[in-house]
Amino acid sequence: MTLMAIAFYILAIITCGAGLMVVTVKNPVHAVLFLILAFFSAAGLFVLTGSEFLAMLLIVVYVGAVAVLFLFVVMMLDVDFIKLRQGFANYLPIGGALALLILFELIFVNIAVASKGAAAGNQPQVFTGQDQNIKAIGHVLYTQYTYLFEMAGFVLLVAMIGAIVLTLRHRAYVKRQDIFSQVTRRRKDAVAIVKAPTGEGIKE
Amino acid sequence: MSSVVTVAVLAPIVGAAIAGLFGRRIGNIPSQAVTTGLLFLSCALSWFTFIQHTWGGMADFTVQLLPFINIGDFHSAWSVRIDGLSATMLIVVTSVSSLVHLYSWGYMAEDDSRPRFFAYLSLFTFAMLMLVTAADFMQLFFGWEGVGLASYLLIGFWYYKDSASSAAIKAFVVNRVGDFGFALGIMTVFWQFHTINFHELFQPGVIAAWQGKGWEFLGQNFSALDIAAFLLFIGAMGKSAQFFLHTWLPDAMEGPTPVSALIHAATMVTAGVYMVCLLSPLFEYAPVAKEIVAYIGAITAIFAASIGFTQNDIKRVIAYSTCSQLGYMFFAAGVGAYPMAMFHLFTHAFFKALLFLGAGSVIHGMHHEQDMRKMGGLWKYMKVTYAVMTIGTIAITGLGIPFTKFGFAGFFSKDAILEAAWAAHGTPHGMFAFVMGISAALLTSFYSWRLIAMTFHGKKHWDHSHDDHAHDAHGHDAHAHDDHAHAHDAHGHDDHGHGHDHKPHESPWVMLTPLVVLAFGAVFAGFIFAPYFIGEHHETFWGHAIFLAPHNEVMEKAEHITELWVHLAPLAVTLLGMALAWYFYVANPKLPKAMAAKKGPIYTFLYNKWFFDEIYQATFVKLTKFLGDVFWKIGDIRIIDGLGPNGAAWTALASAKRLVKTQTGYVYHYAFFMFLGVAGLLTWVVFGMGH
Amino acid sequence: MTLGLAHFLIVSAILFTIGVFGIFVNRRNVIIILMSIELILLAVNINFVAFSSYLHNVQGQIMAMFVLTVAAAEAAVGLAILVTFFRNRGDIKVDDASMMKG
Amino acid sequence: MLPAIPNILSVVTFLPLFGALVILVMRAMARKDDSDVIAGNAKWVALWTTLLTLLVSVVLVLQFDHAKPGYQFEERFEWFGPISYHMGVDGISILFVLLTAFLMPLCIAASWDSIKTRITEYMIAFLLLETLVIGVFTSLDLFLFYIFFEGGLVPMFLIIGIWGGKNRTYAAYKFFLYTLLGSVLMLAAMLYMVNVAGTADIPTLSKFAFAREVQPWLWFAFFASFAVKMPMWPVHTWLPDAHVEAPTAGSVMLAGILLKLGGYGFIRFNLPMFPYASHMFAPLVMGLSVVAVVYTSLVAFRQTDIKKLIAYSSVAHMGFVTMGIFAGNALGIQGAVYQMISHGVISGALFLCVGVVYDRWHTREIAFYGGLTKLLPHYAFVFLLFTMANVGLPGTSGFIGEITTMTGAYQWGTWVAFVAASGVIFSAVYALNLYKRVMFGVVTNDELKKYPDLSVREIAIFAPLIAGTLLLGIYPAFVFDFTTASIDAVVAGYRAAFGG
Amino acid sequence: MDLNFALHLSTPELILGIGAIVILVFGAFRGDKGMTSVSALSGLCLLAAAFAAATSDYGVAYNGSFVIDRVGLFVKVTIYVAALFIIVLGQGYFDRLNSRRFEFPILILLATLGMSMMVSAGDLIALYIGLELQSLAMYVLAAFRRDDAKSSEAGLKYFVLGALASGLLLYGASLVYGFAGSMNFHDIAAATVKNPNTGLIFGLVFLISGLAFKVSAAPFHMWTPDVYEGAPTPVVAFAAGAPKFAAMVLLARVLQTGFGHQAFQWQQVILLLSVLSFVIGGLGGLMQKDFKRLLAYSSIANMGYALLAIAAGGTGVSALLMFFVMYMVDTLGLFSGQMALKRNGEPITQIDQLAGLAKLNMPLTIAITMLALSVLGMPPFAGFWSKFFVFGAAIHAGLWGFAAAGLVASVIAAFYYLRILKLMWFDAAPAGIDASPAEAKWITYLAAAFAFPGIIVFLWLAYPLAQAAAIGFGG
Repeated sequence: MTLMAIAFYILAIITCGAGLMVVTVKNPVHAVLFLILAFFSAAGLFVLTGSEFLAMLLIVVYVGAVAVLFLFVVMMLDVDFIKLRQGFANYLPIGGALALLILFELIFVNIAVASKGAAAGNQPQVFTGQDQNIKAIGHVLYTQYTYLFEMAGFVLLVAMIGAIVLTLRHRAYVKRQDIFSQVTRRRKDAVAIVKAPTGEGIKE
Repeated sequence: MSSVVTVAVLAPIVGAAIAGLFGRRIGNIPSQAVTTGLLFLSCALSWFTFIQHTWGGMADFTVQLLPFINIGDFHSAWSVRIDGLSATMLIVVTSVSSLVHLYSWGYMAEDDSRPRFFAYLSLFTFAMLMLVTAADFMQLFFGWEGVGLASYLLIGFWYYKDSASSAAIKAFVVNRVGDFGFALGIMTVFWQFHTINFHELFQPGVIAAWQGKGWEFLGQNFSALDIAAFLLFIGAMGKSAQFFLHTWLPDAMEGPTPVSALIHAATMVTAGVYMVCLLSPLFEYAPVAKEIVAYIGAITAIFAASIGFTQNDIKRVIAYSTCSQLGYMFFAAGVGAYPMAMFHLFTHAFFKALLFLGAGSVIHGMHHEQDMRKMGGLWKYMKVTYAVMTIGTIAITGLGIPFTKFGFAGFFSKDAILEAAWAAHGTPHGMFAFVMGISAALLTSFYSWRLIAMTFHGKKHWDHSHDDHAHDAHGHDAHAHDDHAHAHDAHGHDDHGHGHDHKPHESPWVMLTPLVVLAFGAVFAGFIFAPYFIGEHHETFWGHAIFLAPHNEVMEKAEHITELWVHLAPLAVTLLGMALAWYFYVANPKLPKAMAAKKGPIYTFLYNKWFFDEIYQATFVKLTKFLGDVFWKIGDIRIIDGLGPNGAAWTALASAKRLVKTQTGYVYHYAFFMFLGVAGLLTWVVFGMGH
Repeated sequence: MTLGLAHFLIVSAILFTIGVFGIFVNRRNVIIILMSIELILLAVNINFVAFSSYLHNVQGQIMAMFVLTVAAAEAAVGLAILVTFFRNRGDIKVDDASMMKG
Repeated sequence: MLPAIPNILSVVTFLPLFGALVILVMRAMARKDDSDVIAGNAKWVALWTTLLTLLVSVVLVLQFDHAKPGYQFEERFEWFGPISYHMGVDGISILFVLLTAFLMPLCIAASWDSIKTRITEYMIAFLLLETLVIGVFTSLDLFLFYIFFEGGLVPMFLIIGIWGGKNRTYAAYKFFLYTLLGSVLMLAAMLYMVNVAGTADIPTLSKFAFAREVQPWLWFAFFASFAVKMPMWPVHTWLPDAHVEAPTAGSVMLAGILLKLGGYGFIRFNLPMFPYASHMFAPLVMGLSVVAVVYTSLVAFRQTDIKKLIAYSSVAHMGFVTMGIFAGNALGIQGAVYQMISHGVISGALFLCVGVVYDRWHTREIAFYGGLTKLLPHYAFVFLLFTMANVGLPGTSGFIGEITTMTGAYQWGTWVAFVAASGVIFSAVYALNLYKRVMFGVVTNDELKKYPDLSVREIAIFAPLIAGTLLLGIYPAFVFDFTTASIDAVVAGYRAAFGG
Repeated sequence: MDLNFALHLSTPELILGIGAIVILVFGAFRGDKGMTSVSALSGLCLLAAAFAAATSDYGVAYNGSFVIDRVGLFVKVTIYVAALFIIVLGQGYFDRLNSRRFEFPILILLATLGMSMMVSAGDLIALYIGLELQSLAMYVLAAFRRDDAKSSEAGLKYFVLGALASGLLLYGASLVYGFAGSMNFHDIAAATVKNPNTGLIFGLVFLISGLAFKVSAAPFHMWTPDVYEGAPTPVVAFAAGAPKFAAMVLLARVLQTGFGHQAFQWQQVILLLSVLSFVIGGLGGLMQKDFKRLLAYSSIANMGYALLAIAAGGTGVSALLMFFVMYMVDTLGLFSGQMALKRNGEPITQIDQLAGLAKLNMPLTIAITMLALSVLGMPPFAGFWSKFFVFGAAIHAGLWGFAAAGLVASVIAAFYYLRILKLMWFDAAPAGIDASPAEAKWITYLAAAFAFPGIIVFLWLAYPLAQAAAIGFGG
């Protein structure tokens, strides 16, 4: 148990520290990297609660997709980031005060929830070889949660459409291969046989 | 009989409507003929009624024409009430009115809106007849204000004169002040007796039942009947130009002179006296109110007389004289001698109308000169006028032979009043009234004869004064003459004046005939009617119309006055006054001029009419204007609008301006507000909701 | 000293607060704001997973999964919008995102 | 015997609306370049519609049985939930229907030449207004009433705003927002009442005894709305502004009809539905009423604008109405109804009088005028008559309302009658002063000589008003016959409710 | 679980979802030239879904995530019909801009699907996914004119703040879940009875905040004016009505089904939001010059009123339903009215540009006047009845002070509608206007005709439905 506790503290500190760095470092690239670090360590926390599948998912989805997307955008948008950092300290006091207030209240309530909620006094779930985390999820995901699953698919569809709608541009000067027109091209479309009288050339 | 009186009452309004609405179309003469003709018809029918009532043994009756207001107990109907009082008033009103109509043919001959004038006159007569024949308070009030309207219209007849229209408004407004009390009085009567019908109200025991009971008014407890009578008397004060509310009457002389004769001498101003007499059943049980009536009347009598002998405008002198005579009538009523009051009203109508019309004749003859200082020696030029004016003056001063039945009209009525006052001398108000009455009689005699002396005797003052007469005589303000052509046009007398030679001339017969008729009245009215009004027949004559409570013994006492000097005193002071007038204005005319020039305090005080106008101007008028301005500019604009709609709009806009400043357009600000909201809600939920 | 539910919750609370803090402190850079939101979502996920584990109820993990899915979709859309914004403005300073206000 | 018209109340209410639709259709069908023809047709359609409405309302009045206290000609269709389309008139409301129908043709006629722009819209607005106003008096459902009551704001807002004077926007806003603020509170109260009583039916609610604790609140909410509408002091300041800016016919409607909605509301709602609160708040109302009478009379005295003066005088006269109503006796309430009807005629006529000179010289400054009697003798007569009626001279309708309301109030408290009666003095002061400054004196302004006396059209407009004023003044039984039974019932209910 | 029954119950959603995919494929082949036919097909799809919803059965499916009751169906039919009008408007709008994009109707379909899901959500997961499906589609739609700086700015703001709101909502959901041990509303209700605690209400506050953002209730309203101004008008017309309706009903469902036993606590929160909303909405509009921003503030105020209905509980739901239908018609009418107005080819966006409209286009002026009066709450127009219902509900619940405050605030708001009236009727026209596009014009007329006299029939027909719907709600 102590081992877990030590692991928890290390991971928790890394998570929070990385989180803090995300919002404070100057260079957004670094921020994304800290974000990835935060995700990694959070995944570790998931493992500590016995949710291996979610931990994996977090790394795959977040680190593999989201964070990389962020990185990609940060790189793509050629922004002068140093200038963006100006005025950082101006809002620190009031922002910090509000954040502290929220933190205080959250902790107050979280402790209340933990001590009086439905899970009060429970131990974390332990999954064994037969009864794996992934199995439990898979068991219900396609039965009880079909509807939600399908709908989540629509969310992704919207994201897809949205991304395409907003960013895809058909630029006139870009030459594209149009396989359909290539395949459907017939001889008569391309070739005209003209009888050329001698000495007069071809009239347009 | 009922149709006779109905026709008598309604005939004038028909005339007024015809002349008023169609006067321009049918022309001057037809309009005059219609109104005058109908008025004479009315007059004839009134006399017929009166004769039937007095000698024909006709019973009192009431004709109901149309329902007026009927709400619960508040019953009122358009009706014609005929009894001793109304029959008397009918003849007074119609006689004077028809004579004035006739007189106006001549007096107004050159005015270009004669149909309007005659319509107004007839309208007035109608309203006055409605007043005197009213069977309930509502119709009485209708007539009351109706005559006020006619008075307003007639005073302001020459509307282009600023002074005339101001005087008209003054008359109306001051009367309104009286009506304010009158209306409250009616309400008090209604809520005390639950009726406003005279017949029901005067049923035996109805009023007496309230004797000694209290009535709450404005949070104070008053004797019920006294407060009702007092409030009603305020109305009478206004209409009859009694002390405090008298200021309109002298100004009312801005109207054409026939109007002054009809309205401001013979009829309308006596309505107050009539009302008090009519309400004798109420006043009889309202001792305090009666005292007030007596005091006010007595004060008015002496007060008006005191002013009268310093005035120089011939009409104003007569106006103050009227005021003073009305005072006599009131204190007569106040001491309980209602028949005497009514009798004086009756006789006064004749001689005062006579005096006014005579004055009108003088003014007419003098090309609209009203200042007595610019007259003098006229008797040669206007003999008839002189004669009738003298008769009128004798009548008003009440010359007659004591202990006999010989005397002019005023002799019978005024002496009777003084005797009645003496009869009540056991009470303070009776004594006061008597002393004041005697003193006023002296003054009356003095100023009346002064008028005759200044106008008809002495040196001619009018030869050189003609050029600028128009400015002084009418008191036109400069403004009115800016449009000189117009003033000329409307003011026919100027043309007339310039067209003839500058000498005074006698008036035409249409004007003199009424004078002569009235002169007969002034001579014989007292002699003929005294037995019926105040003499042995008075109880049958008045019947139920005048009520004398069992405790009221004034009438009996007045008949049996033993003190000789009481009978002689009026005559003595009258003769004294006459002599003084003769001395000052005929024998030694420079003396009064010197006195006037000295402007001593008493003279100034009297000449300026006790400064009533000035005081009222400085208090009520100023205050009204001041309050109006304060309420408008500070109350409405600054406070109500400023704090209300405009202030609210300003606040809303100002807070909106601040609000949209938070809408900076920056995402992080928006996020900040969101978190602020969340944090606020959380804090409130966690710590605020009682957890 | 055992590891309880509260521990996880407190980590999550801190992470959430950091996310909140990041939004209005990093007031000029939209990307950082988006990352802050990701931090908030991570905090939420830690909550869900921890609850799920302690409640012995897989629902929380399912939810967390959907949150991940949706967050990915959100990131895609968000970054796409950011790209159009950048194309129109040539910059992503939030300060400039104030054509409309009042 | 007159033929019975089925659903006569709906007919009389919606006939003007139908006329408005006819004008709209005509306009839509016509070609664009025919604007003169359209405008001309619009006038005639409007005039005939209003005359027809008057005719129907006269039929209504003739078929009305005054002996009965209850509602007659009832129509009822359930709409949804607690709300129904319920129409009916009693002896009080029928008079207002008649008054509206009577004034409307005069308004149309008065606008015949003086309105030169957007005539079709103008006519439509007036017809719309007529429907809405008549609807207020015929509806017997709380919300139907509210629809009509509030709806009237819109055409009036447009009338002031489109055809008004210089400062019209301010006036229109003030009018609208002021009255709206009052009405929303009433709406809240209505919602509460429907919630408690389960019905929005006015006759039922009149008999419903609301709890004594809530009555003051409900009463006050209704009071807020009606007091603004009346308008009572100190929420009267919208009225002078609205009047000054409104076109003549707009002022006529405003003073003639719209102000009456408040008094009508007091009688219809406050007294019967919240008798306890009415009794409790009567001192307040009395106080405000007498303040209105004196205060606004004095303010009127100082005005330099003819219309403003008359507007303030309207406020003063409305003071008598509230005074009479809350006196709570038959005399007071009958007088109040009478005063409203009479004021409808008189103030309407006075505003038309102002319109006459405004149409000619386009100014309402008193100082501009003077000596008009000489130049416009017919006008002088008409104006004098209505001035006197305004002053409350017996023989005109103005008197009856004042004396009866004052007498009614006297019983409630002598000081009320005392102060109100003193207001009568002031009314003479300002009214006669106005008349003097406009009509009397010497003509000093040559401008004034430019225009002739009343035209035949104008005389035709004034004739019925003169007849009305005098007829009502001499034979007020015409009104009292109708109101007696209904008001006796109101009074009986009111007195019974608090055992007074 | 009977899958057949579940599928039967979710017919409208199936039609929308499958329809969207099929039409997407069709559109992908046709390209942007095919937008018209895509629009037509999407419209058909919505009609079919509306019909299916109107004739649907009631029940619970998919493990409690999907609840079909009368309220849900009522809302769905309304939303589908609204979406149909938006597609018509959008078709014309993008046609005239010469930037036809076949994705527009499809995104509308998907957003509608998301709203559908929100309306029927029976647990927190469905709530979240539905909300996100709708929101993501709306973000994209807001930024749909990607070459327009304002549009993309609107999209960005909407997105950033929306994502933040989702985060809040999720955090709340996690707390609720952790406290109650379940995501299902009924289970949560059971847990609240067993163990009422601050933690729960704390989570609820987060949850409410997230939803309050979606309905643009103060103080989570700040995105509204900016997004309204920047986003393409048809999108705004959509965003102003349907998603808010869905979110509001969802909020009502969460509160009444899941937290019915803690009504006292959340009522306070909702009331606070309500008062803030109508005050801020009322005041904020006073300073606006842009027509769409003005409507944004108007919508904030109106959401305040709607929240009052939610706070009222009980009959509040039927009031909410009636309120929203009428409110949606009004806003749809006003936005299409704005779209119908152009001067020299440029849209009229500033209120001042409406000056003298009465002289230029009378029918449109009358229609806009009617609609403005309607939102103002002037009887007999629809907007009055919408207020009638919400304030009636509030008073029924004893919140008469709040009702009175709301009514007074509506007077403040009246000021800015009057300004529109004033400009159109009182002022002179500076220049002529272009001919109005047919579809925008007719939708405006239609909305005005609904506002009055259509409302007579509507109330008569719909009130019993709404009443019946409210009876089973939240139990």
